[in-house]
Amino acid sequence: MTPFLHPATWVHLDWVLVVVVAWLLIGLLGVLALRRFRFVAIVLFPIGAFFSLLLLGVSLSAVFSAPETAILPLGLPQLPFHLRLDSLSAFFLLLIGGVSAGVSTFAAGYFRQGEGTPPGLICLEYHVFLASIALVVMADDAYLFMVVWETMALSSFFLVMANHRIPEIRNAGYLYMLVAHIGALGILLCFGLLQANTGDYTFANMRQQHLTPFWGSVAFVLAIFGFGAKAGLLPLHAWLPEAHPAAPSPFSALMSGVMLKIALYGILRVSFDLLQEHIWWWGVLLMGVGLATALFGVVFSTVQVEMKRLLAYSSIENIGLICAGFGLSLLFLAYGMKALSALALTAAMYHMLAHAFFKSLLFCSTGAVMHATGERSLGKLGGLMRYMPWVAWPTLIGVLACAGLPPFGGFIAEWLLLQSFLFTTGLPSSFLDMLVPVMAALIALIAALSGYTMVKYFGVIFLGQPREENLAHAHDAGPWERMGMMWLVVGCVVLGLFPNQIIALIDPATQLLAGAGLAHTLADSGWLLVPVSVERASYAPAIFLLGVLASIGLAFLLVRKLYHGRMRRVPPWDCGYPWQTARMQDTAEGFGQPIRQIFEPFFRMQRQLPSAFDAQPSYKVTVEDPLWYWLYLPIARLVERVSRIVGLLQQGRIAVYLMYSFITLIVVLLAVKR
Amino acid sequence: MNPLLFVLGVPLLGGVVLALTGHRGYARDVNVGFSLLTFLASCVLTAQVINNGPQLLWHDQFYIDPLNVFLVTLTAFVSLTTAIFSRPYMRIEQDHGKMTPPRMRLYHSMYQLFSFTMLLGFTTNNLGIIWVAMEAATLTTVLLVSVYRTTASLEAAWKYFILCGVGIAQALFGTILLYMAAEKVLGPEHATLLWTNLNDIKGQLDPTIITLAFVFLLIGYGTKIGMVPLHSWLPDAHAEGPTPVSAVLSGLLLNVAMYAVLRCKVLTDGALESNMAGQLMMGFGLLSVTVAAFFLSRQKDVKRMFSYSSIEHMGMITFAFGMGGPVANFAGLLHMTVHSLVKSAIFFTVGHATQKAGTQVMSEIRGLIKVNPNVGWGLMLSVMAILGMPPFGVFASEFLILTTAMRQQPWAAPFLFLGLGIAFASILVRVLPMVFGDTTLKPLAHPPALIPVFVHLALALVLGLFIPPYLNGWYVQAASMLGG
Amino acid sequence: MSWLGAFSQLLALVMALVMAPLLTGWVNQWRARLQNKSAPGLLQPYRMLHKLFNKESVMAERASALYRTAPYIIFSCMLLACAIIPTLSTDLPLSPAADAIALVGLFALARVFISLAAMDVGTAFGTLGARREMLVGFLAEPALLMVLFCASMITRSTSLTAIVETLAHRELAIYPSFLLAGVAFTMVSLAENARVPVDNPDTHLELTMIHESMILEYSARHLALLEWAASLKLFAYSCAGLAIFFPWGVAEANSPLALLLALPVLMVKLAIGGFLLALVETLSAKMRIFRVPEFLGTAFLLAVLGLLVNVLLGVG
Amino acid sequence: MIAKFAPQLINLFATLILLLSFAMISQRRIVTLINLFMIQGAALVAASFLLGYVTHQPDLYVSGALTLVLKVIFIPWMLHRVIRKLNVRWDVETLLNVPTTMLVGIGLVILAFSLALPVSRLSDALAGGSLGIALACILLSFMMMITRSKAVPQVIGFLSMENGLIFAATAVTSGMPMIVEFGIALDVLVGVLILGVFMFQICEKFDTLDIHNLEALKED
Repeated sequence: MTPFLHPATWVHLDWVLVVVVAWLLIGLLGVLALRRFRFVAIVLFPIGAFFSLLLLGVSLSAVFSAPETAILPLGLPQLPFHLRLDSLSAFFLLLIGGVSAGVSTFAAGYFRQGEGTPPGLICLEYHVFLASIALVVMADDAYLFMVVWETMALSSFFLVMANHRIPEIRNAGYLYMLVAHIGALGILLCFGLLQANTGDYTFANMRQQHLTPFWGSVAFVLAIFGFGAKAGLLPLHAWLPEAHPAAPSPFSALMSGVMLKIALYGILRVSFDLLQEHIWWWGVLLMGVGLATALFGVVFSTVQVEMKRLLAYSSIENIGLICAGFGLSLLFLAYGMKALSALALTAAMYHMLAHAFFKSLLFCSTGAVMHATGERSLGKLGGLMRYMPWVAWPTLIGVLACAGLPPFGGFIAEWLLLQSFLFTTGLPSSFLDMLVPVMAALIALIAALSGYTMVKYFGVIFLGQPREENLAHAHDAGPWERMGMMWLVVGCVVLGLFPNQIIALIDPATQLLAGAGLAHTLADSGWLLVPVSVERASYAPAIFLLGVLASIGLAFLLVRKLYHGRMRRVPPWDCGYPWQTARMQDTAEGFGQPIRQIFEPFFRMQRQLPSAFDAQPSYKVTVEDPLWYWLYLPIARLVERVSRIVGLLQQGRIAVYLMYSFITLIVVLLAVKR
Repeated sequence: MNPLLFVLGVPLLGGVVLALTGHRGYARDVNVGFSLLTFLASCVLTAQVINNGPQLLWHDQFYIDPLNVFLVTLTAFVSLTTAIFSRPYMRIEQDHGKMTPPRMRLYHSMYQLFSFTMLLGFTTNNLGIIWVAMEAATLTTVLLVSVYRTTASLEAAWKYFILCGVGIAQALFGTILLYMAAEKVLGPEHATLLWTNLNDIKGQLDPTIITLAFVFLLIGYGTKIGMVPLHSWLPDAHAEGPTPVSAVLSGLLLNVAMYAVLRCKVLTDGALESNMAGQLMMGFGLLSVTVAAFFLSRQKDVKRMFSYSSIEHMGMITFAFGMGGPVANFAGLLHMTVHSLVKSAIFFTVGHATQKAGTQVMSEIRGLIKVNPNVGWGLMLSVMAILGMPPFGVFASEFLILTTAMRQQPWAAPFLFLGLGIAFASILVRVLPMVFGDTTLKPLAHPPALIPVFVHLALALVLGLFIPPYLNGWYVQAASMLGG
Repeated sequence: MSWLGAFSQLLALVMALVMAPLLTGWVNQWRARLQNKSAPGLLQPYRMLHKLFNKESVMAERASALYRTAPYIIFSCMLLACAIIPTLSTDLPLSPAADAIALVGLFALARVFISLAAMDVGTAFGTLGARREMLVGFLAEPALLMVLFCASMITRSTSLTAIVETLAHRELAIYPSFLLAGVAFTMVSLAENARVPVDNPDTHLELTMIHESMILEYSARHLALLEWAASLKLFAYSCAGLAIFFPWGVAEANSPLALLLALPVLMVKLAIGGFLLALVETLSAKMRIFRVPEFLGTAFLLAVLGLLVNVLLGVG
Repeated sequence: MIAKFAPQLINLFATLILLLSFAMISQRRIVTLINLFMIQGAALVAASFLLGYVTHQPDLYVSGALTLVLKVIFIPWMLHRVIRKLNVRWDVETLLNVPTTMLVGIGLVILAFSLALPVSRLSDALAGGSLGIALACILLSFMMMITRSKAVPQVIGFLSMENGLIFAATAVTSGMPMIVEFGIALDVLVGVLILGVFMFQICEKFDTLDIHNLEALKED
């Protein structure tokens, strides 16, 4: 193992530590320049972005290098901070660096004066957040992991609360923090099991322990509970659609793009790496939960009427898909089918990368839109493509990627996932054999629905006529914002066009977790993405894109050459109906209406229909998450009831208090009497 | 000349002096001065113990070992910071007309005497004297709690007196039984209550008597620890007294009682082959954690709420020591330390907040962060610390306790989970609107003394990230001495 | 890749471009006949395309660049789809670039763009059409995918050419799953190609139209491209169906004679298919828009059932 | 010759103390209550003197003297003064009616004896058997504190509990170490003083010593 920060052996890990320290320093600078807004925005955030790039570079080479470890002289006496940079951590560092580079650049242009928390403080919280997630993926002992994990939660909590004047935001922050902490407790107990009473909390030791199936399963379930709470798996997703809209947009981008992935990292680390023996039903459980979450998320995102909520639910959907991939991979692993397991895992991790980029891109664009218009409700937007093209076109890329359309990253991920589902045969249990195709069908349905959502998102915001007058003078994004979004767009495109190169980055991690990888099959297949063999399946996004572009160009040229390009601009025809207003377009509610009808049982709806005699007839429909009423509120009520009963203990009468002591004495005496 | 003389003498002297001059204007500073001297003396004492190891003093009547020396230092330190804090605080109380000069005199002298009794309880080697010190501590604090002379404070003091008096009486009976057991081993003429001697012969003590004795001692001192269901006095006493008093009550007095129980537990474990003591403590600990959590979820008065949180944390500590074993004992000691630091810090900030708002009702305290960001962030951070958020020290101890419990006592884990979860939810939901949002408060005449708050928080932070080797040395020795 | 491969690829493309309008014309003619109307000529679609290309384009003033590029994108998507479906030969150099899943992806891409374009002008009908199109799509896509999966589970491959090869050249075997899959495929292709009972290709009756209401604002060359793309889509679907369910006669690598033979075979198959389509359209009545999800849901379930039957019988 | 009867005498005193506790439980008038308490103290003193004489331990004389001064002379005098000042003569209703109290008390005695039996069997002190009685006294006075609804009887119950403790200390272990004895005595003294002050304050706030007024602080 390498001595910590020893110049002679200066390795990737040291570079990462440099980045972490740099981020912390930037944060401190931010506090020192508490109210110097320009300085913070134009100087500090870009510097942070630069270090993100550095992190990206380091992790690109770290992916392929052997694991490096270090021990920091901090932490509990028997338990100093252990750090370990293996290919899995490197992959996630890559994700963090790549996304945060774009988002920090965007943030440089985003933050405005006078929004609740002073900018310097936001800068601190933001960079502490980045530093803590970078450390989470490198932590190699339970204590450091929990410390940085909770630091992440804490800093993100304060960032969510940035605009704490608004009560809704306070409630959102509260809910977020609560769920996060409950989850953290679960993780804590999970680690308590894994260390198997050795008192040694290093992951290295945990890998040695062989738990009994029962305790192993308990640990697994605890891990799913704990990390699932952070990732927004059903039924612990409730905080997500509240917290994402509450946070400032760049940070919602980080939360959705990066933080959720970190939670998934936890699942990977515990269930694949730390738990050595796997049991088949773990996989099924994870798959089931994942798909349920995904379906739930996508169905709800189609009916949202608020930009960020829509995106938040779509994040829930993507997380669900990724978890389904994990589950499948775990299932294969439990049966020792390494290659298939690696395929599913690759698909899931690819989806992680893709989602990280396109979702943070979309959140950034909502941020730009909100700044330009001051509106967060879809119902009041529309036609912005004309006024803010610098936001619209990147968003279009993000939307296509999010809808899982070729030739972008989202499609490749779903393609791989479907491949891994499709070639599942010869599982020992016929029941599972039957299960897997159904799951595949579900995934296909979910993917198609997300297309629906994205069309709604883009169409209602950027296309059509402006639904409000003031939208006419919406200003376009500033240079920093443009740069940041462009970076993310590049990410989406690269992910879409060069799958083999990306998978080569994922491969070491799958080697580590599943003991197999796709790299060898890809090595000789050039431009083709060939998971198993050319006869089985293949896909070449680059050629695909070339084909499309070529035929577009050809068609255009031919049309122009053989015919002409004359054109005349007139008011739209619309079946000859001249008196159109912007209000005649579909509203967001209208666009979601068919889904509301088809998936009725999912929702908890209140409709307010106008009667025939209304002076001003009004139609109102609110869609709520039924889990509030089935799970959260009942629990709250239960606690309330119990505490009311407990409260009766304390009725202020001293004789009664004496009685308690007396009875306690008698009872204990009788108990110990032999 | 042993520093212990000063550690005990200075506060005693201070009590006498302030009893005469406590009503004067400069008395506040004198108070701080005496506490400072005590603290310095205790530091010297600590240094000696670090260098020369445990020491028996004055006919073996006093015994300083790793277990109590850092508690002594902690006590001296917190009473110093509290004294600093109470300078402006009590001044404002006087301006508000809640305190009159004679009351100030009572307050100051009792403050010193109180710290004297606590230090005595820690340092003495004689279990009888521990009892006497505990009773004396009760008496002094009763006077401190009732210092406002309001009906509420009077009621709180009365309950405090009666319940703790009765409890302490049980403890005395336990002590007598202990003495009886010792007499059986050593014979009437060499019979002793000196802990060191008892510790030497603990193997031969008669199990039946010791069992009985421990029950009475646990119930007795447990009343002062505030173990559910013996806790009834605690919220009233903490809520109605002056805030500095609440700070020391929560931060220090509970530790003294816990310390006494620990000393007795060591003897009991030595005498019995069964783990009766441990099981009893675990049971009471879990009960305290869970019940206190449910109490927390229905509080309206801020000081009352945090006193319930003290009950909860004491429950955690009791549970940890009940589990025993090096890790759990270490965690328990660490938790004692950080809890007194953080909890007193909380009470400092809460004190300022209540003074600003003129009420202790939480729904009327809003937007501290607007009025005074330091108070706001101080409260926010210290609450996060007490809720077990890293990188503060409370998290370190809770981490160790929970992880150990999960393997050694899995049945207990759900209760801890429940308790911690509910406590988190209920405290946070109350504190957030107090700190954030738009404000209803007005700034104060005298600037609040916030140094103590941030000093405490800094220490708690350090303990979470890096425990100095010598402190760690104490913890390890103390933990091993607690055995289990 | 061999020259013959390149040739057959080119041939497939050209033939698609040429024959797609012809197929449309054929279907329309037969439908007219069956409905006792005077039938248009077989070449009517060509005339229409030519006329439209000649016209001056009339563009809504609010229309953005997206609106103008959409027709080209959709057209080329359909073209690419036709390029990777083995119509005449299974020796297609392009086909490794996109397999069955990518094919569905292509259709989805086209659908998303046409819907966006429809929303761009911001008319009531446009958004209405877009919504309905997506409604149809989100059920039709997975159904189609499942149908293709039925085949690929049997042939252990998702690459279309591989599927067709294996199906065409293994000794005749009856796959019960194909019965379910076939029905599902028919229903899906009816919906996807805007046919009765889901949609009516030649109505402008506002309340019922789906596809038409989206291209309402288009004119001239853009409209021409869209119409052409529509017939390409019909062509692609029919060819895919034929290739999977009746794969005989499709030529394979380096066998020029088979290639020559393949063309007439395909003609015949398409002719029959077109007639059947017209027949179905005539016999069935347009359904209410909210029956459509049930219709397509049924298709989806049938396809999944097909998959399960495959698993049950342990084929592949 | 006393030495010969010493054990019986000690047990006699013990029984007397127990009897007095029962009397206190059943007693309603405050003045009588105080007198009973005084007698109990006297019995305690006598017991400790006797033990001191038999076992030749001067410590016991001292502790006996302390008890005499505190429990027999000072405290009763002070209590009398308090009730004269605050003219509270009657303590009519107890929370639990007397017969029930007696029954419960008997149950407590049985419990105490059964607890103390194994201990006192292996006790070699002169009056090891009186441990049970001491414990019984403690529990009884505990119950008395629970059942009485006015301040003064509660305090008396508290003090008689102390009596039980002292008796245990004297009879069972022939006296605690001197320093502890003094400490205890000091605490009791101060405690009683403070209690006295409180009673005055309570009276001036609520103009009665009824503790039912002290039920404001609670979980509402």
